[in-house]
Amino acid sequence: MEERHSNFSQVLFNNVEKFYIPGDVVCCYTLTEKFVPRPKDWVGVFKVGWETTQEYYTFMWAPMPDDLNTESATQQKIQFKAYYLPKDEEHYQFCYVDEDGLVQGISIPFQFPPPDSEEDIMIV
Amino acid sequence: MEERHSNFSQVLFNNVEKFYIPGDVVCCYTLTEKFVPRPKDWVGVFKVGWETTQEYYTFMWAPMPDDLNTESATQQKIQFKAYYLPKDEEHYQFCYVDEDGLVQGISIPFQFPPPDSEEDIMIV
Amino acid sequence: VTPLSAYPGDESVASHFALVTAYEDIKKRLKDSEKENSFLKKRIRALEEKLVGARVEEETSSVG
Amino acid sequence: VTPLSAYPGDESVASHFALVTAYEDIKKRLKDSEKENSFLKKRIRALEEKLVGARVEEETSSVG
Repeated sequence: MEERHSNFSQVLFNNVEKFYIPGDVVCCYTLTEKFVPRPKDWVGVFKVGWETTQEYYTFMWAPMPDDLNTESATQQKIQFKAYYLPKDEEHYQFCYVDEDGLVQGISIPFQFPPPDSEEDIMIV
Repeated sequence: MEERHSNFSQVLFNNVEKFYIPGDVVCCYTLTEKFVPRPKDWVGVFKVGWETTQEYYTFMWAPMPDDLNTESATQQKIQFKAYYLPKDEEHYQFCYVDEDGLVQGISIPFQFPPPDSEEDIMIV
Repeated sequence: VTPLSAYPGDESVASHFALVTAYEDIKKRLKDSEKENSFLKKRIRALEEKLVGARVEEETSSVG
Repeated sequence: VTPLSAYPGDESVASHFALVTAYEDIKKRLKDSEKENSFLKKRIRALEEKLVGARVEEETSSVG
């Protein structure tokens, strides 16, 4: 059990916001030292409380780093287009799923605030 | 799956506080119409995120109503003694577990605030 | 005597459901708290403005 | 093309762990928000007292 848990942090999501204002969302993550990315790994946006990885709201294939041996290769970015992102007030999280369907990274939750609550959020 | 979920609300916890100030805690619950309590049913205090019902922090046997046909019989109370309750800042919840080990009721989370944070809570 | 516990499969469904229940509650509380927060901040700004106004008035009246 | 998904057993562990991760984060956020809230309320009380003080002073100075 413990060993499996550690799998969920092979990929670490960085700078995840509490709220993403309307527009494209850039998702940054770090591949940890021993993790080897594969061509069909993907990053999904999941509603918190998801039960299977098929329940992703939207997903993007994870880019393959050009050369894994350079330091910058471990820092990756994916841009999710605004059009494909949720428009409700639910909580979502990023998950990195490898090509075998195993979850290798989980982010903290974030929201896409509806337009009328934006002002409040700016203040908060 | 859906049918099983409904089991978790055969017993409904009422008036659960966000914070319980130091002292005994009275846990109130309602047995729903079709639920038949049995002598070895119990109510446990669990840390939120528990994985098996064996992980209860403390528990009390659920009292058997004298006569299930009276209306008052469905309203039950259990008093947890202060001594047996957690003293940290974690989140806990009540769960009603029947004598077969099945969870029949789940409460919202609550906390036992440490003495130094009491003032703040009073203000909030 | 310890209470019985059984059905590991059912249990993981139950424990997940319990966590979902807890999350839903905290999510609502967080929303309420953040709303109250932004309301309180607006109130503070209004009070601060009033206070500056009161001081200016005071100064004007003592000068005049 | 849709991404692959497998191992139902692993998945329920993963989904539970994901929920725990999310819960831990919003639990912290709720605590911070409630703390800030109580701080803001104290600030409002202080400002209100100052405002009452400023008014009393103002009145005194205009009467005197």
